[in-house]
Amino acid sequence: MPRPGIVRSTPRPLTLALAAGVTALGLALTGCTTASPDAGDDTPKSGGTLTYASGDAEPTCLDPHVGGNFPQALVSSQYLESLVSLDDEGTVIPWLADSWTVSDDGLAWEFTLRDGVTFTDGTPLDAAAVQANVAHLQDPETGSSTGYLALAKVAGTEAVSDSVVRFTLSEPDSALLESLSQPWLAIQSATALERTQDENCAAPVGTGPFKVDSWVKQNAITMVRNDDYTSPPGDAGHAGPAYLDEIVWRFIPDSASRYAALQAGEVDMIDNVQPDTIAQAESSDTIVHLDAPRPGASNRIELNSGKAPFDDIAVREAFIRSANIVDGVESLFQGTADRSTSALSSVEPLGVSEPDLFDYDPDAADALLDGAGWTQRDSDGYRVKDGVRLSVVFPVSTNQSIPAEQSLYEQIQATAKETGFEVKLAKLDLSSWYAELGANAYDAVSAPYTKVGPDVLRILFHSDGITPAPSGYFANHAQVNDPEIDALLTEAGQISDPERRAALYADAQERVLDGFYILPLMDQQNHFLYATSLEGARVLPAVSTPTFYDAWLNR
Amino acid sequence: MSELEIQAAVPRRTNVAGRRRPSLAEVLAALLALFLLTAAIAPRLLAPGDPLAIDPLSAFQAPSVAHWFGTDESGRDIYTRVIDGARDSLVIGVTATLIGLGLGVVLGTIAGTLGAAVDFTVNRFLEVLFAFPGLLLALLFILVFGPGPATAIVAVGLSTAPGYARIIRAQLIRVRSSAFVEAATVQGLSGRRILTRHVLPNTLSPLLVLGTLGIGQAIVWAAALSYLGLGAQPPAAEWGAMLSAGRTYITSAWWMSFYPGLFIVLTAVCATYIGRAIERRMRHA
Amino acid sequence: MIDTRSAGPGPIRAAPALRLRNLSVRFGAAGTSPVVHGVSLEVAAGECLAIVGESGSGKSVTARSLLGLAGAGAVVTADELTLAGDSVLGLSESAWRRRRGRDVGLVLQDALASLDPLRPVAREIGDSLRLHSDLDGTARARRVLETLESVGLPQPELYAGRRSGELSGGQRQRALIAAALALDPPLLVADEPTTALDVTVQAQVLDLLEEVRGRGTAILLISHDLAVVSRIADRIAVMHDGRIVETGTTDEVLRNPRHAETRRMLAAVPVDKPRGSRLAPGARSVGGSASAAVEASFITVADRTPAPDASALADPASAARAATVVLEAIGLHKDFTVPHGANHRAVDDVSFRLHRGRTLGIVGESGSGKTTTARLALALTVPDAGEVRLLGEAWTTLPESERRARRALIGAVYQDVLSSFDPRLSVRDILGHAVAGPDGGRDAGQGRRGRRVATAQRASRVNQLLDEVGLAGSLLDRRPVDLSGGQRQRVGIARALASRPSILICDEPVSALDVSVQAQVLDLLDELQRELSLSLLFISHDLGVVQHVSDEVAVMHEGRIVETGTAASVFTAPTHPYTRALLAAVPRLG
Amino acid sequence: MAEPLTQRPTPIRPRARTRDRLGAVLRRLAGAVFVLWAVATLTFFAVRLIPGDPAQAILGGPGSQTSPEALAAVRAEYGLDQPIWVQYLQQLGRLATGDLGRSYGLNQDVGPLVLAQLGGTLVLAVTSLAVAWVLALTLATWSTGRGRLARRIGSGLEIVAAALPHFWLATVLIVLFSVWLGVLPPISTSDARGLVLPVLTLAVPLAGFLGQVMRESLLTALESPFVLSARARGESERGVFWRHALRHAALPAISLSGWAFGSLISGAVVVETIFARPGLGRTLLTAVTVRDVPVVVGVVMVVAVAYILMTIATDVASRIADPRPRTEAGR
Repeated sequence: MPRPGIVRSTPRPLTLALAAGVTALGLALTGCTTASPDAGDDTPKSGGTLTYASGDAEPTCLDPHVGGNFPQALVSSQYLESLVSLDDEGTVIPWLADSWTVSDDGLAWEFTLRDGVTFTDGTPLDAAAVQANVAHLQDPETGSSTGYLALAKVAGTEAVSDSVVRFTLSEPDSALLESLSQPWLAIQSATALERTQDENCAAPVGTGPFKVDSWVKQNAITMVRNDDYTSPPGDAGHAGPAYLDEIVWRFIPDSASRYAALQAGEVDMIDNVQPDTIAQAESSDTIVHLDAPRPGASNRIELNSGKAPFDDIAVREAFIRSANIVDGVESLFQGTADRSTSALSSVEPLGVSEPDLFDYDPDAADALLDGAGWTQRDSDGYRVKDGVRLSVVFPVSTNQSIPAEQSLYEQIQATAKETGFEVKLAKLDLSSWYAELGANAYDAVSAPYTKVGPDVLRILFHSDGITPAPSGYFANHAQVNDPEIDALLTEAGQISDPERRAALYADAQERVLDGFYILPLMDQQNHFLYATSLEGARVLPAVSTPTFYDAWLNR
Repeated sequence: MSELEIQAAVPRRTNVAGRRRPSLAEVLAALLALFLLTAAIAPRLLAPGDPLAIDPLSAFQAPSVAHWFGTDESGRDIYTRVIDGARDSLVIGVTATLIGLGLGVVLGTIAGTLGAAVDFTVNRFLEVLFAFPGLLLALLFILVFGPGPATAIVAVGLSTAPGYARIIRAQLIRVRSSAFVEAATVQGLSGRRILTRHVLPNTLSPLLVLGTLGIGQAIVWAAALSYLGLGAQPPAAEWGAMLSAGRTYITSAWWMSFYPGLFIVLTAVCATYIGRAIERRMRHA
Repeated sequence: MIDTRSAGPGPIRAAPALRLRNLSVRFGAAGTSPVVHGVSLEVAAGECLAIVGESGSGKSVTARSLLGLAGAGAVVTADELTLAGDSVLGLSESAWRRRRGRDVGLVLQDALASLDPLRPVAREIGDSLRLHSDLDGTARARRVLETLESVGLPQPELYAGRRSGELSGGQRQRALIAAALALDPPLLVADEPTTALDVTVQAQVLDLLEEVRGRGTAILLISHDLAVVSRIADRIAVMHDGRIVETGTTDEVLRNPRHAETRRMLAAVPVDKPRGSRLAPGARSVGGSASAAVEASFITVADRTPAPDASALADPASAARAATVVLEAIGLHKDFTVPHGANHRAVDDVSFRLHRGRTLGIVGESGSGKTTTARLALALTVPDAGEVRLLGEAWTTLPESERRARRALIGAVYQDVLSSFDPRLSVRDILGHAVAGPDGGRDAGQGRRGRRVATAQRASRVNQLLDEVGLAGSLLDRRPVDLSGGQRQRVGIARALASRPSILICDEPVSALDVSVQAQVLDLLDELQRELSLSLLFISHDLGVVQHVSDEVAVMHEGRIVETGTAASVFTAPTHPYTRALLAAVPRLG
Repeated sequence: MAEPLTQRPTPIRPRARTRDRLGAVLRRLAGAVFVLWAVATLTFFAVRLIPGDPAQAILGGPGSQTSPEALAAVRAEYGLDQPIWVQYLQQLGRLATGDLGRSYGLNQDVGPLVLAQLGGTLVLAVTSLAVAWVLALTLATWSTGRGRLARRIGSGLEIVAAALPHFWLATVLIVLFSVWLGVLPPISTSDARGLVLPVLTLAVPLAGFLGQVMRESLLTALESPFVLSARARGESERGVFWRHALRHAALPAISLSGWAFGSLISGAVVVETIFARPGLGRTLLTAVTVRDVPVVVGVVMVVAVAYILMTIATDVASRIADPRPRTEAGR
């Protein structure tokens, strides 16, 4: 399975001669603001300002404890650090915690903190700081969502010594370390946390290689180098302070503008890259492509088994068989993404794929529907049973699904129509989209969920996830309500034996896939493009957020 | 007299324009309008293909003989979609304009006829609406009623209504104080009869022009809402939605956004030329 | 003042200020007929030559050709064109620009529009200096003030900073002349310089032009009004259809006109023509412009029998005593609130009586309140005090709903007749509606048959009306915008007559018309009055017209009636000084 | 000729004029306050119609996981548990003191937030307005007095310009100037270069509108007698244009500028998004998408104030350009 990491682009046959010509012309005319990678020497140079352009929504709070979404994770990875990290193999490695032990019953964890680490406000990193962070995450006032859930089993903390902190759990949690590696559980200065939430949101204080200098809303977050930095993770490329003087973190929601800005040399790195621009960049020698799929769940369509027509497994299978995914992914993602047949991301070592279940087979789909009693067709060619049209309501969040994904849904809509499904796509803004889900007014939906480790399966497929929170939110959109799956996931979440854990998760995944609850599409895409003058940029494997600790500008 | 004499002797722009043959631009606009109407009524006549038929393997093809305007990300023929989109776009433009004009007529008429107090109230109300720039009003409306094509149409209509109302009110007042209305009073016509026989017909006759000119702008605004993701739904081939989808691929497949955009512009330009031609003919007929 | 020059051309200096031979102007491609055809002129320094003609005669184009400003698309040819001795034929545009304002100045009618309404007059006057002299700012300012003073604006500092809208009609016309005279050009072309002015102001401006001529400036005066030009012109050239049909000294042309057109124009001038005498040859003749060939609409009704009571009018004095009062105004007051809250008294204690079959003329200058008086008489506005009584009964004191039924008794004829027609309607519709009356003829008959009868009756009445005003039925489907000025006014009169009124209120009915058309319309009104025994309230600023049409006259000034009496007594023996001033200012032939 | 039916204003005493002017200012002020009140009221009640629970929105929207206790706490904190008219009066009271409330999602007070974004939008709108004027004037200068073909081309360009959708034009400009020519940045930058493309995007369509209006009045002005008078004094075409016709042509366009400002604000929503410019438009769009009601209200209020000020500025400008006294009937 491909690991996240830097993929040097190699020239590809030009699928779009004109587009390439345009790019080439553009680059010729930009006067090559970026030097060719071979021109400079390979010794890192200090100094310079890196401009990063994010296509995500601007966070409303720079403290990822508050709420806890991916845009926050992206930017906070520059100034906050977690207790542990993952390496490229997915193995947990030390970061702010040097070492850790777990009791036999799995209910007590002791973390020994790294020596000599101070927050950028001068507060030392100690056990009390970790306690304060856990308290902060669990405080309802904070409004933490992701971090709060991740610490659901943590009943309390105590300072064993200045440098040792103990977590007491209510039940064993096999995913605790993976959870703690996420940026949403990063450790902040206890002093800083005591400030008002407004202040902390504007400039959280951590131990990272950079610190927040200023935040001009809707324009940019400026981060400057932390000259006293001492705590790189185990897989970092060097020690001591970062090379860059400054990072300017901008928000450019329009993907075309974002790419144009990179081409024009106005920014050094962009995220949320569209497949077609990746294809263009592949043929460019001034732009580098970085593919870092997000961990956790794959990108999939969840079929609402809680109500008709998808309460019938035959209809679910028929829908899945009627969708031509491979051709769509090939044309829309232009080789930048592979079709997935797993419930989990390809970066999850415990993921299980079942390619045979998801083949495009319209004949089989027809047979299944005929068998399920959807034998009539109306004048528009849609199947009808008892006077009811075979309709699939599919709300699409324009915030969460990139245009290529939305186009893929349109293609699914078109191919499913041949089998007799009427897919009703509705592009909605985030609030309306959530409202549709909350009202159970959907038959199919695609909702990303990023969490390190296979424990994401519990969130997505355990029947507890059907019960909505007071806000109406729930994670089990497929409304999988299978006691056996529940039992498997609960046990896997507590067990410490890795092999047994893997077997339980594999079993659970197979049951989910065999039940045709989901239609896996591909990994959650997470592509970056950057100028070749930017050296040493990489992603932190935990949730594939970029880090610029080792990065330097070769220009 | 001298002034009249000059008017008679020197071919003046306004005099000649009324009688002259339609200009080249007007002929072109009329032909385009015919084309667009055909596209809206019988799209298969101009583009026999299926606008929704996908062909993933021939996606992103540049304009060619097979695909005049190229293909989009799902291999759909853009020419077919643009033709097919004429109906949606025109329906949006016309409906939104009708809503705007309708509201404008109602507001303008009650302001202009029901006495000073009503006029004052409606005027203040219009002033308030004017303080919401068009798209703001539309956004607010969409915020309340949720996004979607119908909401977008009503939102655009709503945001154009104050402008129409003001024009209609002014026209009403102008007509009401005109000499021919006074002449009708002298003839002994009742107020209501003057209103129905002279004031309203003369007030409303510019509506055709206003409406024609407005359709273009309504299409542009509706497209803006679609662009912001608040308008038409997939896979509808509405131009704004197509343009919005195509913008993503602007650096690699310019034709995806160029042609829908071109048709939006052409439609608006065509509407303007036709509206002006009608206006001139009405003024000089 | 300079000695009188009415006795023919004065001594001609070495080079005439203007010499023009065989000027032709044509618009558009070759082959189109020229609008000016073979015109030759010569004006000496200190001489005033007047070109007189009606609309479309080509006089303005001729005048503008002299400045190289004939207009876009004009093709100007001439054998000779010299200004102050220099040939200006075929000058380039920039060479023309150097001459305009310096060698020749132009004064247009309506100074309100001819001076840029957004710029102070001093700037407008200073422009010529800026363009043609090296004077610096202070010198220019001084010269501007001098020029203003020289056109009869003492204390020029008061006026220099004002815009044309802030000046009175006379002041701004003087300022316009000053702008043309700033550089003292040898030739001044004045195109209808007094047309929009009140008669007293007109007299002042003519005096000013006379004074300018006296300083040695040659003046080419363009006018439609023989009476106006006769006052200062040394010689007169009569233009018709693009040609000069007659030239001569003012005396010769006025006393001994050779060309038919000249004679027609002279006959059409109403001043000093007795009441009831014809101004235009033929009867209800053509309602078109002089050039129009609208023979189709020509209907002769000259031999129609006079109305039965026409003989009663033979002796106006006795008739006045015997006749009934049909319309009576008693102590009318009307105030208007002008912007900024001040009150303006438009009509101040106005009383008058209109007798059956008679014409009461109300004459006054602009702002005198005569139009407001007309509106009060029509009950279009309600007086603040006083009332108007109609046929001895209440009129303005009634609510409009009760008045409506009696509105048929009063018809109205407007100055701007075109705008008094609904622009959507054809002549047929206009007259049809008027004939049907306020109820639209709905109760004329029951059922379809009844309606058909009503429709037929209406159509025949419309034709009868057309006949009465001398219009051809072929005009029925035209819209007023497509008619000539005279035809429009005839339609307007037909509409006013549709309800068979006994009173006609005419507010400046002929002000917008050419003299010959005016003459026809006045003749028509006169005939209709006799035939239908109409009572006319005739409002005009033109004393000549009022004198010609009225039995009794009321002179209005600043909202009041300053003098009233029979036309004969007011015009021959005015008692009020204002009336005397007005009469003195009236331009007369010869 | 006869007097017109409408009375010309008679000269007025200076003291009356001062009193009138004061009255006019007061009336104006009262009108502005009324409009603001109405805008606030309309928005307040419109916002009540928005589906969804504001308390939920404050706690991160429907996607977040909130407890009933937290919801109750938030309701109390934001006064959402009060009867609606109390909330309305409280809101009015806050607005009267310039307090725009607190954003549901941005952990910030709306007032400072919106004010911080106002600058960017004002710079964009005002620059665009100025550039639109220059473009419209340039085209008018070029195409008038140059023959029928030039006039047709000029008028055609204006019609096409007026029909250009902002988002399409922005795209074309980015592809042209940033991607192909690489001379201008496609996003906002700290220097003025980043302003060029956004301003052009907004200015070109507006110039089309202004140009159409100007052309009409320009041609009317060029045919008016005072221009003939000026020519007769030897004024050149250029002089006629700049000294006389232009000012008349500008009058309707000046009165249109108030409306134009409003349309620029609308355009800013799109332009700020595409060019990644900080500003009110982008703030508004984001706030609408996440249902951040106080921010929406705040932006609307600020825009309303800006619009009112702009209208007043427009009036002042037209009065300077046309000092003639206004009559009720107009001219």
